Amino acid sequence: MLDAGFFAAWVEEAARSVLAGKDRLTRLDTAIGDGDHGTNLDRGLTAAVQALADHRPATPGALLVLVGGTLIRRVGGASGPLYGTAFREAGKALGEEPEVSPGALAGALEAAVDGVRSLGSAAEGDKTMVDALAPAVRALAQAVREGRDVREALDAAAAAARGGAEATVPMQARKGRASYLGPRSVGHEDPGAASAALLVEALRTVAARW
Amino acid sequence: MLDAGFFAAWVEEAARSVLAGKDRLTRLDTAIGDGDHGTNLDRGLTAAVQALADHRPATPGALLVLVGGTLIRRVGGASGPLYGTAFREAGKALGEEPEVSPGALAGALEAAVDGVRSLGSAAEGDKTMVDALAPAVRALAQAVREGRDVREALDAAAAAARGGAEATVPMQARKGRASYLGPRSVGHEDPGAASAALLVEALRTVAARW
Amino acid sequence: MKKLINDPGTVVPDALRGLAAAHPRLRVDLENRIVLRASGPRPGKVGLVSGGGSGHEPLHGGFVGYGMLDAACPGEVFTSPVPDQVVQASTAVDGGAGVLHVVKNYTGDVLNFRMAAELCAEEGVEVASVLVDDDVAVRDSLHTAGRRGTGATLFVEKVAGALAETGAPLAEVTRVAREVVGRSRSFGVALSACTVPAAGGPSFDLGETEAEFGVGIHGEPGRSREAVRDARGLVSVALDAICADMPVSGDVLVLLNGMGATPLIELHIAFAEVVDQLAGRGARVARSLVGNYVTSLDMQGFSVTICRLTEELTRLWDAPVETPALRWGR
Amino acid sequence: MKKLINDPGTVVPDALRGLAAAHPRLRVDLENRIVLRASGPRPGKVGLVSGGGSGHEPLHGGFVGYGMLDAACPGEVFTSPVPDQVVQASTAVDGGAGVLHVVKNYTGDVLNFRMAAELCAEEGVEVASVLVDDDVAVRDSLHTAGRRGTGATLFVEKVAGALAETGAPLAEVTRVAREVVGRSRSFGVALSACTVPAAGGPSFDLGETEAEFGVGIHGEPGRSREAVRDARGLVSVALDAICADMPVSGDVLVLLNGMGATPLIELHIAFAEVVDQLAGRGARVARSLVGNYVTSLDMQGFSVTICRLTEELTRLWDAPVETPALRWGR
Ligand SMILES: Nc1ncnc2c1ncn2[C@@H]1O[C@H](COP(=O)(O)OP(=O)(O)O)[C@@H](O)[C@H]1O
Ligand SMILES: Nc1ncnc2c1ncn2[C@@H]1O[C@H](COP(=O)(O)OP(=O)(O)O)[C@@H](O)[C@H]1O
Ligand SMILES: [Mg+2]
Ligand SMILES: [Mg+2]
Ligand SMILES: [Mg+2]
Ligand SMILES: [Mg+2]
Repeated sequence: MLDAGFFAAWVEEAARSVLAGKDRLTRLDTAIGDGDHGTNLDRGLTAAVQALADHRPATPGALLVLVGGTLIRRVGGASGPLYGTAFREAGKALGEEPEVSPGALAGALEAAVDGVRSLGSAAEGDKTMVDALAPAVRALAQAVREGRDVREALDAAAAAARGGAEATVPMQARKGRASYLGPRSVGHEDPGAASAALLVEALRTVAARW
Repeated sequence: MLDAGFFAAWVEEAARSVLAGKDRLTRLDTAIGDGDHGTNLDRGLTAAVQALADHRPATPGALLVLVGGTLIRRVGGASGPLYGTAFREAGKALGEEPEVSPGALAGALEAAVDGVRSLGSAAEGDKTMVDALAPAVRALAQAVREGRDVREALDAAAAAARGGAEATVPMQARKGRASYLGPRSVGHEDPGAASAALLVEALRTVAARW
Repeated sequence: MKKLINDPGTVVPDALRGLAAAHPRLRVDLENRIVLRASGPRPGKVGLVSGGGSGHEPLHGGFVGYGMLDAACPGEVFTSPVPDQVVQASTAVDGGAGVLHVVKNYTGDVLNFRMAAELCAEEGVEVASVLVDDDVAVRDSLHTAGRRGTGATLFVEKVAGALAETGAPLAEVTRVAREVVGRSRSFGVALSACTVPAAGGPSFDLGETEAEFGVGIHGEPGRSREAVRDARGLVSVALDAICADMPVSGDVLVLLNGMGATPLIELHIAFAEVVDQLAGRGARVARSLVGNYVTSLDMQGFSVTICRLTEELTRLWDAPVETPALRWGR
Repeated sequence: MKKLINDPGTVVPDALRGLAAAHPRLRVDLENRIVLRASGPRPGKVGLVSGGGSGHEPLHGGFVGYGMLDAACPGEVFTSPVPDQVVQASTAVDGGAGVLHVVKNYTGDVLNFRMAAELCAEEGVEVASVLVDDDVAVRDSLHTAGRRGTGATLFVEKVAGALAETGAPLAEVTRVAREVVGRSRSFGVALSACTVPAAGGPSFDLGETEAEFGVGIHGEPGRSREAVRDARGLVSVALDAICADMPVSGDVLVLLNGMGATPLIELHIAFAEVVDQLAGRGARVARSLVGNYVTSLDMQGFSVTICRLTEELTRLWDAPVETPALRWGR
């Protein structure tokens, strides 16, 4: 059911959603960073959509690896390697299967978060994308373990991602550019957490209509 | 009657009046010039007052020559050489007489304006200090010819200077920095004409209480 | 936002075209966004590659040339370059003696250069890296991203570049680069924010009497917002912060750096203060540089970078350099 | 007004202290406000003296050194120097071959330099003058103050300075200086006003979408206020104005000059446009300079200066120069 087409649709939906949220992401990054996160991610996802239009890999795994590589090649900044690694690790975890089970999806996203964590060495609570990604992946895995269907499971993941992003507001940043602000980073939502929530929400949106 | 003390008092009164009007002169110069006329003249007259405090020449002529030289040495810009020349020419015209008659005063100020005109080659109507100085000197000479006393004559000169300065408002500048603006110089009072009116008014003020 | 640009989306490629046209001794690879010496790599010479987000000009492209960098990789505005740029630059400048990456300590720069270094190794290019983290406004800690790299980057590029030019091996060039980092500290003050073209508005709002203390070079707010002071007072805040972190005495090299929109006449005023105040603290400004070198787009403000000199560092600083933005001795 | 200064009244002396500290090869006479080469006059070499109001840095003090000026006389901000400064500078640099005064065409500069020249003659120093009036935004006329001197001043100082260095006589140096003036034209655009420290506020107010076309370098309003355009459009306005006044073809020297607060990345974008658009008009940018060289305090904007090259001018432009702000060839 979750074939390459599904993941391509996810990437397209994510690109749409990031484009729509671009100014908000940039505003968040202006407050505690350098004001480029919206532009960065938009540039990367636009390139990823283009890459998939040029050549659509047959398997979900290969597709996500291609998307990750494209992000690494086109985004730059902190979020480029981090998101790029996330997609690549997810893709590698999926191997060469033509279709993905809910359990395999949860496992792939766990691999994605592990990749982000090991590359950026941020833990939850450091006020980064990890604060949205980690709870989302936990919620997904939990829902799958409880036997819920993929739509319900992704609803839970999206809600957890959004909640995780919002939970970054009171945090003091310890990683990324916002950490330079020390206590002044408190009171703002982390832009990477906000974009991570958009990506998980896009997954839920695509699943809902699949 | 008009001895060196009188002319020293004039320079002091002029310095006071230019200090009080400094911001206005600078504002006028900001509109159609480069925003330094108030500072320039204030610096020069402050130096002139200081020079007279250090060494007060015995004759009006020598005193005005000293003031003119001080302006040339300390002001810079267009107004430094022009006002400096004006004072120097006036002083030279007075020769070594210890006291100055109204007629000699009128003659000295005519020499002053001639000096400005020949150095800057501005004619009346070019929107410069000449537009305040020339009518003032004409009014002074006329009043003296009519036998009026020096106070009345300087009242007339001061009124003519002020009128001349105001008459620069509708003019299009042909000399000095304001000329760069072409038609956009219309509608503003010329800063040098405004300061020239202050100088003549200071002369009137000092005469009134002499 | 009023800017002398064609389109917020094409700022970097448009500027690179201008850089190329202005400097025939550079070879600007517009497609891959790499700035190289037109003369190409010299066999046996360590290659020096740096890069980072654009918006800090003349850093880094303006420092490519004899005695300094072999290549620069400009990213988008305030966005570190991608690994491909760094790999291609490193491959292009490798003269067989390996390549040193000069990396400013920002998560994005660190990650992209790290990925690039891994790819370089796969392609058989030996790479070492030096991380520049001189900004004392950021409290250093093992648990955070650490200090930013700012003005000291110029010192590292100049000094390491001079040593590389002598044919020194990669380990030596790396050693001296690290030594410069260890002996250098910076502090920045902003009188106004900058405007990222794609963001369209100022990165923060400062009142008519406020200054941001401890700013970096990406328009991020600083360590604190305080009442603005005169040049003397602002310089003293910067020197206090630097000297609290690193005892400063003896001969020092100073960069009095403008943030991009502060005129030279003001930088000279601040520099005179630095010289006087350092003398009062027992240090002598033996070498210096005053100007807009490590900028933050159109930000008004300045930073001070101090490097405690050694005889070797002084000699390497004085060595000939011939780049668009720095040139002496030949 | 926020500025990196100590006091609006001490801007010039404070900045001169910084200039002196930053450049050991200059001798800055703080009392008389003269910037000289530390090496002193060279017997038999024509001395080059320039000067003008401060606020245009690096002009002129930054151009004192081998191959360019022998002395600069900085006045107060936007106020031409006084005759004494010029006389003392001229006497100090006279190596017996006479002195050339490079004067920008402003009433104040003209009058003060003229008085100085008269005093120099009385003291037995032979003086010639060249008047720079390159700004096509001002309509030239016998009955007005004529055109302003702006960017071409740098060309005159460089080219005449190079010829003077060869030992050429005063008449020759004067001839080539006049030739540069005759072959050079400029046009400037402001995106924001500047703030004179002593005035305390901006010299004019521009809306968020307005630009001043045809501005000089003293914060005066320009020829017209119009809707701002992209870099391409602004450059085309400038080139139209220049080419309408002086047919431009063949090899040209271009100064793409920042007004003081425009970052280098934007100047490079504008310069790329200049190169392309001049090519479209049949001219080739054979030599160029991009940066903040003839500034107007903290004004945002740029100017373009074009000089139609000859073989001699190209050779003199390429000749070695070693000053704080311009250096090549040695
Ligand atoms: N070490 C890290 N680990 C995980 N995420 C990080 C780390 N550093 C930064 N980030 C994320 O990256 C986001 C910023 O991305 P972006 O603005 O595109 O890059 P940059 O900070 O280089 O400008 C931050 O909001 C944060 O969520
Ligand atoms: N050629 C001239 N003849 C007479 N007065 C002049 C001439 N040029 C300028 N001025 C006067 O000088 C005034 C400007 O003086 P100031 O601002 O001190 O000098 P600058 O124009 O050099 O900044 C003008 O307002 C004008 O009245
Ligand atoms: Mg960012
Ligand atoms: Mg003026
Ligand atoms: Mg960034
Ligand atoms: Mg002036």
